[in-house]
Amino acid sequence: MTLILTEEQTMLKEAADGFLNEHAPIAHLRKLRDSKDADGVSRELWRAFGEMGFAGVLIPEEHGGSGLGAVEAGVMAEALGRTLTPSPFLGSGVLSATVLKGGSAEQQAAWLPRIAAGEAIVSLAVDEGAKHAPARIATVAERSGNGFRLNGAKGFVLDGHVADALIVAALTGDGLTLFLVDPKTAGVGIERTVMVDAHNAARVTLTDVEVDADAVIGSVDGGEGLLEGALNLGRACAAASLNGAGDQAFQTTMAYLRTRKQFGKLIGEFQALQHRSAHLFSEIEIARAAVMGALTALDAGRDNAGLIVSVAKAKAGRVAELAVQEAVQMHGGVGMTDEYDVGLFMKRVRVLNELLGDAGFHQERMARAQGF
Amino acid sequence: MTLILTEEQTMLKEAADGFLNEHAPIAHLRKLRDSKDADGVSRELWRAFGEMGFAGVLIPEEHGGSGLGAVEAGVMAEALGRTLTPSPFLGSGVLSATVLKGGSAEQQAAWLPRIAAGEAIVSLAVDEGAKHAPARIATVAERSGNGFRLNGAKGFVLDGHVADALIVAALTGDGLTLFLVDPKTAGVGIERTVMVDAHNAARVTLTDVEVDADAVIGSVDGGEGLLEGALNLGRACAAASLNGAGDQAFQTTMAYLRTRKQFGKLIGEFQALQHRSAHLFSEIEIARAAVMGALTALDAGRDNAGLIVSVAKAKAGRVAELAVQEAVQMHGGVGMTDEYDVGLFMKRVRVLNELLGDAGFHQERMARAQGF
Amino acid sequence: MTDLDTFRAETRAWLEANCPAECRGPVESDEDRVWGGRNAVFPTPAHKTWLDRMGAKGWTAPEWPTVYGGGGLSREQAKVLHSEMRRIDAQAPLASFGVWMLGPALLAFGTEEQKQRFLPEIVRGEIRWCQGYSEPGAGSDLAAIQTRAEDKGDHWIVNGQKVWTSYADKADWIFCLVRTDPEASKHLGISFVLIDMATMGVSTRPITLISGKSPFCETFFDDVRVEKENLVGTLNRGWDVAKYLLAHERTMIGAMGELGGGRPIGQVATGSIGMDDDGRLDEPMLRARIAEMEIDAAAFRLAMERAGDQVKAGQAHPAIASMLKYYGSELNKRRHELLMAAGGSDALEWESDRSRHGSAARDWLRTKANSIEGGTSEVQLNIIAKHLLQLPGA
Amino acid sequence: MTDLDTFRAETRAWLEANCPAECRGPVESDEDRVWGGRNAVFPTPAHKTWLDRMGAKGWTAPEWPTVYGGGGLSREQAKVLHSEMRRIDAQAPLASFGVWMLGPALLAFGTEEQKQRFLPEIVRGEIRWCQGYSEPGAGSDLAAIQTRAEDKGDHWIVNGQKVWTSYADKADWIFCLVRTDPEASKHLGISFVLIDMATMGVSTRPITLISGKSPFCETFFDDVRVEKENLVGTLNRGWDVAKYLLAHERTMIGAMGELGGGRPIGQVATGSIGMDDDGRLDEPMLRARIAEMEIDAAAFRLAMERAGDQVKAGQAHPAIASMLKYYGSELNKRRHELLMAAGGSDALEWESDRSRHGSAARDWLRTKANSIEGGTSEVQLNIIAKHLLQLPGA
Repeated sequence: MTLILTEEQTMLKEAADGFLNEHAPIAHLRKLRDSKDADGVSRELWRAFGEMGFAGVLIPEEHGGSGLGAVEAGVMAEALGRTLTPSPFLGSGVLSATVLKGGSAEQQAAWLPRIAAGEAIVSLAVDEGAKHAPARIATVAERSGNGFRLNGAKGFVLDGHVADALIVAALTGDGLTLFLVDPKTAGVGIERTVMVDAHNAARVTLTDVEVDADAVIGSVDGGEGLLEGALNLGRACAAASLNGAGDQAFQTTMAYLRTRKQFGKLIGEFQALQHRSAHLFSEIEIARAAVMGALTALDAGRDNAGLIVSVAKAKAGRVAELAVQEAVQMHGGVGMTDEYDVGLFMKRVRVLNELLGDAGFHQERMARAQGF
Repeated sequence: MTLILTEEQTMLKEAADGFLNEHAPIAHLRKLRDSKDADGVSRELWRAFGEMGFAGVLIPEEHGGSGLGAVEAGVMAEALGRTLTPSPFLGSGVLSATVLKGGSAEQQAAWLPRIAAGEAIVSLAVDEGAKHAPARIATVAERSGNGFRLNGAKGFVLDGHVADALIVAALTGDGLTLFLVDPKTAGVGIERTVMVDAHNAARVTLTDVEVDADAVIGSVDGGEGLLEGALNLGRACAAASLNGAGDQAFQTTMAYLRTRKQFGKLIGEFQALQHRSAHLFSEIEIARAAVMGALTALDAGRDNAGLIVSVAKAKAGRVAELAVQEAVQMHGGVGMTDEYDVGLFMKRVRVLNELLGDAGFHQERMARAQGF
Repeated sequence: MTDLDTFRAETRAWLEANCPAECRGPVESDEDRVWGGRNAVFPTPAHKTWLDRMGAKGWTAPEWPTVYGGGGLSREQAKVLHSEMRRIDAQAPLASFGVWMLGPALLAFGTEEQKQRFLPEIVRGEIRWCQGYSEPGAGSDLAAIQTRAEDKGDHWIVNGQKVWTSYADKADWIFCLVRTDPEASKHLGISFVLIDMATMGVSTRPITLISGKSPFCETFFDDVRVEKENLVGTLNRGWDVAKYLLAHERTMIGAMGELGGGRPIGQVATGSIGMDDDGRLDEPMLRARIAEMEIDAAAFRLAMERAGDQVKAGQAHPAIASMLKYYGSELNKRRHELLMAAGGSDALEWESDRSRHGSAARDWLRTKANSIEGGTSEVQLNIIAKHLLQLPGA
Repeated sequence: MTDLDTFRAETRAWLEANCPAECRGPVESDEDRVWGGRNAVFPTPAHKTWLDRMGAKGWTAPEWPTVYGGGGLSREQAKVLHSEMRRIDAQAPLASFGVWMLGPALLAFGTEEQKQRFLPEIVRGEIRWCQGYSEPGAGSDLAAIQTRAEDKGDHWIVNGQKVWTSYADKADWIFCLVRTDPEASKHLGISFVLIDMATMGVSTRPITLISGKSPFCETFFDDVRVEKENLVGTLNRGWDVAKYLLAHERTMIGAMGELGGGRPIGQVATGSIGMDDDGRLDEPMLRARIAEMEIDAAAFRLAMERAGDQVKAGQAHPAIASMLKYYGSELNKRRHELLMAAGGSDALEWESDRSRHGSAARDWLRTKANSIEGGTSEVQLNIIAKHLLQLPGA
């Protein structure tokens, strides 16, 4: 297993980039945003994503997916980062699909084919506070009749306002349990969160929400491992998206440096900008290797894959942050205008950084893992 | 009170710089180092320092000092930082003199005039572990007859191997107490620590060391405030030394950039180096203001002086570190040779950074003070 | 009791009595600032009272001469006023390009008539000013100015376009650079003039920024008549005025983040994230970055104070303004990056009432312009390398 | 079981049986490395055994062809060997400029005779090589080389001086650049030759560094006879060989800090500082910096691995070596800054036995050369800007 794409993976990348550039370039995001689209995301595009085999990249072939791995999911996530496309891919295609693959045969049959087809949106509800902290979940599920009664509040639920189903992580007696919840159940409150990057999330409140026993995904009290696996895959894909967005902002900036004149020179001739660009290029290459390392480690099922995921998410986050900051600064005044795209990259990177643990969260995991 | 030197302070600065450039330039440090001088410090120079009125800058006039304040002590410390001169000034003239000013009339009369004259070296023994941590002192003083019995081990004791007296911080029943200890007392072990910068410190062990009750400086259990006051003054002066060393390395580097050619150009013409130099200049100016702020706050007895001292020590430390790193890098190969002085600045800055709390220690104080 | 102690006591008493409760506490957002002008908007009526009272004392411009409506305070007294305002968390009564930028230039270059006419209005916040330097395609390169003023004897006719004119759509007057001698080489032949925005032929169009706001405009001059009495400084030497003023603008922009108030980041973070058992912010890595930033911020405040002392003592190198502008801008950007991290996912909200319509995110995005407006960070570094370090070819 | 699995199992068994206990565990200092050569010094006799065994298998140069004494392994097998060595903390049997630098150049540019003569000795660590590129006054500017080789028919007579020749006083042979055509313009007219250090007229003088050590020398050539068979590559095209080799050197220097082993910083820090009640390093701010550095270090290791994969797949841009060299050097400097902070005042000791004669401080100072030797960080950034980013005028 190497840290470069195979021929098949390269073809997938080209297909994804080609599809997105044609059907969902940055203008697509702008249109959803400026028309104040009620959903903020296109279901039509999601179905097209399904038809292309993109939505089900991680879903087994018997459920209508492509049965591919983390590297392929990362390829998709990076492509989506480049075009800034709002898409249920990360929430449904990665996070929820991975959780559901640990569900019962019925649950799998009910949801995986529909996700693969781009027909269903399933949202994973984990975070509760301002920061990602799966170890500090306070939502509670108490036994109630044959099933459970859920109480709590969730935030940063990707696509939660358009979800066909929610997966809710809640405390049960001796651990964490994952529940499949119909958003139309009594007691479920959903508020769309319009975010700075015009991507989509929701706040979800659960007030005495009653679910049957068969709503449990996996085993009661045994949800932590399943959740952690899904989160790690999601983190690696978020890191891939960060790389995509950061690199795209960087490429745009390099093109600007090669053509824009000021003080009678091409600004790319200024050595100070050359060195900063070269440094940033190096960081981007390092981040790319880290993400590729995380994705291959997940595919190989390596013991320390979670730690490498943290390396990737932390590194890709910091690097993308630098990339968009340099992009705006090097563009000067026009970089501050809504008309130019660089600001959109800055916004998207901020959200992706916060998603599923920022660099600080993952550095903390590193410190803990190394015992200091 | 302003953050620039008064006319008198400027004269003191010029006198100190002039004296040190004449009598103790960097060659003086090299000579002590290369001759493997047994003390590593010149008592003759220390006496001359006394004659100039420099050693007793903080000591009241009635004890033969100049009766000046923190700003003037900082002026001296900065000058010593520029010439890298090994001197008991920080240990005796600042730290110990300040503690002793809180001692009994007898203690003051016995030691302050001799320090002011550059005749005595008194060392303050606080640190015990690898890092500065006055809150974690473990050396113990138990009541024993009329006096106390001391047990413990101290490190990083400035000039401890040539000290005429030691001031030892030890735990007593309900707090910290400072003891004046004759280094020749039975049970006191002293080992010189030759440090990377060829400046001087010692490790001190205390094994059942008996001292009389009149060895206590200030009150029993009441040493913490006295110690903290001395440490803050010492930290501010160490910060001033950091500024002196960092700025001197910077000035040397700027001179090199203006004259050294490579690839057919003066290296100072390369914009990348210009921007790094300009950034560093800014940092040095900020650090200078921080140190001046700390010294004036100490002189004014402001409530938050300790916090401003932390700002100064942390900032001056990080900035000087950057200054010496840039100095070596911009000098290229010759900067790595022992023959050039820039490496000596790097070494001195490392030691000053570690002394009395590094940037991390002082950032921690900032976080605690701001309640987060 | 020294004179200064007396002044402190009096000031404290006056502030206690005159600063309304509504005008105490951090300014949470740009929206809460009072900019004054003919169409002034106040967050609360108390803010108008506060401006009127401070303006009457000249304390919106404490160190300007009283003859022009200023406070007439010494530097030491001004420091006392500032520290006393901080003590009660008093908000600045007025945010004003007139006070920060034009005023100092008028005091240095203006005619007696200009000073008497414009300065008192600035102090009282009655006229709001904007700045017209940059032009399309010129960016940081002010020598490339194309807006031309044709000499018509007692007046000029001005034609051209400016960009990045802050709040031009809300301003009453503009101070700007125009080319009065098209033959002269780049830096020469430019003059500094004052133009009433109500003059026929002046129009503006807001530029929408990434923060979603439009504080900047494009400003168009279409055969605009400007009387010659509105020339500041010498004809064709507008560059001197502009440089002087830019230095002030730089200092001001550098200072804005620091002096603008706002809650300490550590407090924001513990509020949104919580603390561990040991009373520390429950995100150790973020905590370290905040602490490092607060060290730098405190040091920078001292550097601002020291620069003021140097100016007063006649020891200031003019290029120090570039250093402060550079450092303050970068610091403010870092500060808002950390505020975003401290706010976590809550700070990502863009439209909700809960987030005050995304004020955290919008303020964060706004700071990205700090290191571009008033001369980019790169331009400041060039100035430092050349004028303070004397590096060759800089 | 795949072939690779079989290879892994065999390798594991062989290493277990053949790697002496003394050769397991971190290399604490530069002094503990085995450099080989005619006058080889070994920390322990076991280290000689370890070198002999690994050399016999060709595993000191695992991917070189067996016909030249190498291991003949595929890239995948070499990765397995590496990971198995890491598993048991096996030290590198040999540190060698021959393996890292000259060997790859000989494989690419050498004659069959040169390969057969020199490569097997390099693999077995029998001949120690040093490098002669830089000259006084030339610094990073290799085109300015002045050492001249005068054509005498079947040999040259070489005169001149090199600086920064690492371990020249301990090396058996030197590979260096000499000017063979004084008329040609700077980059041309330079040739790459091999010189036995025992030749009459070769002398060295160590340069004392800030670390107190003298790994570098000045090397003088005074009428030194060099046979023409010792020319590598084409006459007057030594630049091509040098560039190729520099790329390898860069990668190697970049990698040294990472692959050289050493204890994790967090472990050093908890050892010297201790932990809080929650099992965290009892210096929160230092802890944050270490964690950030370890993230970068882990990412960099993956980048090294990826670059190797790219080379193998023929997808590598040659300038990527500059990126790795730049990044690895800066990272290693950061790493040692943190090691010094982790060691605190203990790490400041310079001469004591306790500190192993100041090994922490000396190693720290040594790393400062990483970003200078083999082309400065600035030179690498120039190369990246020009060759990877195609920025104008770079």
